[in-house]
Amino acid sequence: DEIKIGFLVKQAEEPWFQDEWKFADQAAREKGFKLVKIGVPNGDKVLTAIDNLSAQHAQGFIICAPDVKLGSAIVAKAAQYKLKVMSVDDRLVDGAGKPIDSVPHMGISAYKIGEQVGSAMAQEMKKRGWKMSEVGAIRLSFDQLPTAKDRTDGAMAALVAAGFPKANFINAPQAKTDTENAFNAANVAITQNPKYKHWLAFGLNDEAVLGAVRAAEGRGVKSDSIIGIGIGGSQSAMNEFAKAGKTGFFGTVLISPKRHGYETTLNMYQWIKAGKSPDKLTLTTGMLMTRDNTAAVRKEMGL
Amino acid sequence: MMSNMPSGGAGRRRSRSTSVSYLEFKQIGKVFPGVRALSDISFQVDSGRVHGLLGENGAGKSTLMKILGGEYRPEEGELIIDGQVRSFGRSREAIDAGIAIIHQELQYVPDLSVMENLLLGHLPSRFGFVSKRAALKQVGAQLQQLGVDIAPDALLKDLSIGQRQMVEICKAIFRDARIIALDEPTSSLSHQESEILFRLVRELKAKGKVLIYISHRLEEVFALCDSATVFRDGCKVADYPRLADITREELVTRMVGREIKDVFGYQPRTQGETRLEVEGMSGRKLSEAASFSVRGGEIVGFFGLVGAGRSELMQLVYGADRRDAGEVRIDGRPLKGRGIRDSIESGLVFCPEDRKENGIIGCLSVSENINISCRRHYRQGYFFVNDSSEARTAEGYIKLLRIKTPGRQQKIRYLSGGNQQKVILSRWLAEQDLRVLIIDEPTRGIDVGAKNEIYSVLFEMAAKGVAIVMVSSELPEVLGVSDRVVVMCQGRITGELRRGEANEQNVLSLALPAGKTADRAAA
Amino acid sequence: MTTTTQNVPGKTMAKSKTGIIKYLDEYSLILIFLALFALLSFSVEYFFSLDNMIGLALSVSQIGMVACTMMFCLASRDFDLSIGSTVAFAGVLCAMVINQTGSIVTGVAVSLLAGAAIGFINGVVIAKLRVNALITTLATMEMVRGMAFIASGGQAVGVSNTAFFTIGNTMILGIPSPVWITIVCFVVFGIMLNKTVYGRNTLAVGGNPSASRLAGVSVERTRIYIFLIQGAIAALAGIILASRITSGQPNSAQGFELNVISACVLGGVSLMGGRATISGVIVGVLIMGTVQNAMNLLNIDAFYQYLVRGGILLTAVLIDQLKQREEND
Amino acid sequence: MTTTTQNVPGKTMAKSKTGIIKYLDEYSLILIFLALFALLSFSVEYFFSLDNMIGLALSVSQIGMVACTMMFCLASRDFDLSIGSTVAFAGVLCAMVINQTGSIVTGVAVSLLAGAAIGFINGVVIAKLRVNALITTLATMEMVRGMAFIASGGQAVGVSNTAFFTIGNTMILGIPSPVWITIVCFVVFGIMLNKTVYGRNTLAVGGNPSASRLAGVSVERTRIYIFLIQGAIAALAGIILASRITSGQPNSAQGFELNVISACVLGGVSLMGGRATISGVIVGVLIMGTVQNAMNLLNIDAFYQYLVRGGILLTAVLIDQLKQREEND
Ligand SMILES: Nc1ncnc2c1ncn2[C@@H]1O[C@H](COP(=O)(O)OP(=O)(O)OP(=O)(O)O)[C@@H](O)[C@H]1O
Ligand SMILES: Nc1ncnc2c1ncn2[C@@H]1O[C@H](COP(=O)(O)OP(=O)(O)OP(=O)(O)O)[C@@H](O)[C@H]1O
Ligand SMILES: [Mg+2]
Ligand SMILES: [Mg+2]
Repeated sequence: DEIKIGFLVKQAEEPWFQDEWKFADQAAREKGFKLVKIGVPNGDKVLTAIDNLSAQHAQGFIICAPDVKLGSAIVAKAAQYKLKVMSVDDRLVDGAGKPIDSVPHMGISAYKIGEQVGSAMAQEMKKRGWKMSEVGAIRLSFDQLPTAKDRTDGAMAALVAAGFPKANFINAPQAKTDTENAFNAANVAITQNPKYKHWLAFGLNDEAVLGAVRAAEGRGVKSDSIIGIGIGGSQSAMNEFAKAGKTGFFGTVLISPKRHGYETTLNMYQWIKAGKSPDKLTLTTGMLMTRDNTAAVRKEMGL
Repeated sequence: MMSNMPSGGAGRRRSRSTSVSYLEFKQIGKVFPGVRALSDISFQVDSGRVHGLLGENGAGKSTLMKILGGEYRPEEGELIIDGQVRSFGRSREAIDAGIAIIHQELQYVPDLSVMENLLLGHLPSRFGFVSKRAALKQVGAQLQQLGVDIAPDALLKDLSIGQRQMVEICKAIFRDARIIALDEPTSSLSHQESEILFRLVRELKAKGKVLIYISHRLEEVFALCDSATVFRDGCKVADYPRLADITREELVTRMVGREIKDVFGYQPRTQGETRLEVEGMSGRKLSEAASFSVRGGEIVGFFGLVGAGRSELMQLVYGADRRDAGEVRIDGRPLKGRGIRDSIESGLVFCPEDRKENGIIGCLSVSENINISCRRHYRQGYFFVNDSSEARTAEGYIKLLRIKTPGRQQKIRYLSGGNQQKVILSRWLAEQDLRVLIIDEPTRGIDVGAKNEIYSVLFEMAAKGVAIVMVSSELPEVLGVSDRVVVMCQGRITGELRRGEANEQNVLSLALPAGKTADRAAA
Repeated sequence: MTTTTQNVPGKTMAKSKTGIIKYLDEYSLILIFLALFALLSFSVEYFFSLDNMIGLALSVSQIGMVACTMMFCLASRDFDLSIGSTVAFAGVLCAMVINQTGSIVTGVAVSLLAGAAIGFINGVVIAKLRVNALITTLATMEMVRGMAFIASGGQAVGVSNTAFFTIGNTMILGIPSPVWITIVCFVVFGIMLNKTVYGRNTLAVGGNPSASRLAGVSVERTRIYIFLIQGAIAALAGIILASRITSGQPNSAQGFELNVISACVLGGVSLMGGRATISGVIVGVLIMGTVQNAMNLLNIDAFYQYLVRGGILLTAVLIDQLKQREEND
Repeated sequence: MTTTTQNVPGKTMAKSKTGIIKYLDEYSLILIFLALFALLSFSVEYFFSLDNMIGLALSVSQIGMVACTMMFCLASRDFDLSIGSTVAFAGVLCAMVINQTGSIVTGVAVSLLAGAAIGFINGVVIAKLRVNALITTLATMEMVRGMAFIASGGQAVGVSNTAFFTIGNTMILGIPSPVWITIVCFVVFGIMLNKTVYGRNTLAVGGNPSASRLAGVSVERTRIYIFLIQGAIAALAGIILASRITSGQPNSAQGFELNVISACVLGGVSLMGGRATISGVIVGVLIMGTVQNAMNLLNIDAFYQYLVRGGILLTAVLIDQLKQREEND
């Protein structure tokens, strides 16, 4: 029988998932199996997608669930259809919030990436010789999305660990996750805190941080007084690095869509084909990509 | 051209060569899905003359006018203007050809000013900018000249129905159209307003326009028209090149297809006990609390000029508007509550004057419109409708009142006005315990035949002991049908006259505001 | 007067279409759907299989339930954008109450009541205070979504009582329970629309509110009921969803309202009120689900799925419109 | 005719309110806004500062531009859900064309044309083919969003020509260019609505389409123009947004359409057509922006923001409604 593998992601339109799919496709081409890509923005869609996979006789699927608490439902549904499951990016948990060990996982915790952002900012601050008391840190929050909350919490924890005063965090909630809403939220944050000389900006993704950087620049803050670090290494970040002059968008934590896309799919393929079950847990790391090391980091990440 | 005249022997007496033939319909036919609205209609209208178009409801008069106005394309036949065959795809083309139609359904934009409504589609502008001040001034002057008492900057929605109708008429005059068709223009005009209209029509005639006049009020037709064509069921049944030659009775017979000697057909009845008592009714639009009573079997006509507050009073009685004070008693018992439902449960029902807005539910079938209220009498298990009983009821009333419809499932909006009115009457006749019927303008826009039928329904109901209140702005109707006439003026009841005492003179004098009587008489 | 009174027939039927053609006309959308279905069955592998049919039915089960009540809502010339939020809130609430009390019945009941209460508030504001329905329900949409987030702290609420999961995951005669519930909804609301006073009143209110009022229909009460029932059914959908995904999620069912409204309008429910059929709504729901299902089977790129979805929606209403135009002109 | 011309106005005003009261009545929403504004100025730190005012103005600049054309659209009894997608698509397209040709003028022109074309298609389908506006624009919303994704491959499109950024980032007299453009839009469309034949025809078409058609107004043409201009202005908003954030992002402006429509309806534009004022729309836009701004300044929890937004929306229309009811009864 033809091998068919599903790859379900929570935000199909996001560049990150597009890249994952791209690399998964690459694996499918190389090994000659069929890959079914479905976007699953909510719990209902997840179940529909699994039904759909079973209907077309897939043998297994990889999933980045819109909510990790869907774990039990996904596992149950997969068992019902005898489909193999792996999770990617976000690790599935059960009703009590415990990670589900039976599902092999590859990824990096959202909190961890956040921590990387935080420590990178701390390091860069030190390098620039800023006094921490003069620095305001804008947290572009979108707490409606659990991942977003974990990421920003991680960044805050790392900054605090590096001695950053808690009082200097400014929460800027975005109404939507796009750049314009981040811009407006950050603008207010800056207005409220004229006392700071320097600014940090972090958030859910590159687009959010970009909004904050644009807002600060628009308010006359010099680019070298801003350190914005995004997450994802998307085109938005690349665009910033491609600009002639330095901008406040200092860097982005790049996670490898190649490993997440290519390797998981390959693992699943071998699991189905040869019964070789993948490692229960593979943790990847992100890498800080800045204007100076773009090419090198991308190469290392297999892009 | 003469050979195209299919009928109307009288026409040959006149010498045609002297007058210019302006507008000619030639074998026009029009089909709607399931209904043939017009077939083989041919006649012509000369300039400087007023041509009457007569016929029952649904005869196809308005449809023909819509063809003239470019709204519908006829399937058959052609339209000849000034010897040229014309065909309009859109209203605009007809307007540009000098045609103005005053529609039966008022066509205005409520939130725009009188000026803008008058000039709609032709707003004077420079580089796309409306020259508002100049337009207001000009329109004001023109209205003044026409003797129409309306401010050009008032919003249409703030005008009375009659004034809205005047605006419609002025619209046609302002466009300086050569061919003007008036489709039942007086159906909601007061007496004075009608007079203004007649004067305007005569002036237009003197200017050599082609005028088509549609009305169900034969006295108007006789007063205004030079010639006439009679339709029945979409066919031309008669052509009268000289209206003066024939009698009213003959015309009615042609229209209806049967003889009607007396439209009202008043039948005296024995009257029972007092059924409806209204005491101290007051609401915002009434200037004085109103009290009146009606006996079982009695028909009380309410007369007044437009805006006298009759409709408002009836709505208060029915519970459709909020009462400030007042009590309604039926057979001596006060109504249980103040809402519409309470009135209906107690056997008090109301037919509103604006059929389209408040009467019919256009997108539903005739059957639905009949059964909407009375279905509660035969619902099953509280919730479920009883389809067979409803069908029986609907079919019964369609037959009883001779409602012209392809079937009970036809959407009511495709019925003619008279037939719609009969459907709404059926809605209330179907009530099991009907005691009081209030009917507001029962025959507005309705043909003589149907009028006659509606009156006979009213008499039948009265004979069964129902108390009937009939609000009407048509004096002959009020005098012809009622056992008693109540007159209102400016929000209060000004008098009451029994049948026999009531005549045109004394009713009108009660209806006119005190200060204005002399003025009006002079005019 | 020499008038030739040639033909005065009652009313000659112009082109009385034969029965079949008329039938075809009326059910054109059903035919479109059947054609689409047949086409997909032949051309798309696995499409016409039992598994896939069940999957398809499951995927539209939530939309189907709420489309029934949305049909009433649109038919009465109203509009409800708050249902997606209600679905999410009901799911969260149900999960939380079950966790607190340990009783599934209590959880479900509280949730249904809350849904009905939301609907009731919508109804009162719209019918009694006469605020525009679009704005009212846009506001409640935001507020109810906010309540879902606040109640859950933004996190999915897992349910510890596993018996809860059976509500949405039982197979009866080989068909999953949510599908059965949806079928029951179609039947019940179909009968309500066509056979009950309430259904008839709904159409009357949509057709002409002021005429209905004068004819003794309690317009306000009817409208309030419509919203109330809609709220309750949205809550039911939320409970079933929560049961299926084994947790109440505050950010679920976003954009749900537009899907439901699309399905209804596709199914010929007039946004101008007064026109609705249950068969149309069923077809509307099925078209929406089928298209999505086939796209997934065909593995169509996520970006192109937008194009296809939009295109299908447009084509379906266009065909329906052209047909109707022919009829009206 | 000796008609006593005592009272020329349409009808003796039943209770002719004195000038001031009437004025207050008519501008109640403006007063509500001013009260809100004053309250916030006193109670919220930094609210009434130049910086914050500029920030506020910037945050509503996109919504403001498109609200102008949405006002026409709603006033003519239409509806447009596709504008958010158009904003995103125009931004992406503009960035791509500039990158390809190196010419900013070309990029902007192509983008505006594309927006106008989308609007034109909407208009033709709605006005000529008479498909329901909600469904049509829901379909084009999906399709245009899909096009934005496809064109960009789902990625933000950076612009290499930095001169482009000046469009949205220049200060003129201390006020940023997007705000100026929005002000210009308010002025231009305000004049268009009140002073031009096109504006009056729009109101006429919305107030009574058949009366307008019979009076010779080309209803179809007017409606098509309305959509066309709306598309072009949405594209303009997209270009300016792209310039402000220095890249064209395919997933920007989601939910934008509901914000714009809310602003208009808040500003008293009737969804039943025929009624609109530019002052109302400006206030509507400002209320929306002010509330969001103040919530951020007050650091209100994201979850509670939903409640506040919904609550404010509801309160504003409720007050307006109660006032109108008083007037009408
Ligand atoms: N749009 C339509 N669709 C179907 N049937 C129609 C339509 N318009 C009119 N009809 C039918 O065509 C016939 C002619 O109607 P028309 O309105 O011309 O009558 P009329 O002579 O003006 O009557 P009235 O005196 O009541 O105004 C009627 O049977 C009517 O039901
Ligand atoms: N739609 C309306 N807009 C403004 N004023 C109105 C409207 N309808 C009625 N009025 C006014 O309300 C008052 C009472 O009107 P009402 O309709 O009760 O009078 P009526 O005697 O029944 O006359 P009509 O023949 O017009 O029905 C009048 O001053 C009238 O001008
Ligand atoms: Mg007529
Ligand atoms: Mg009246």
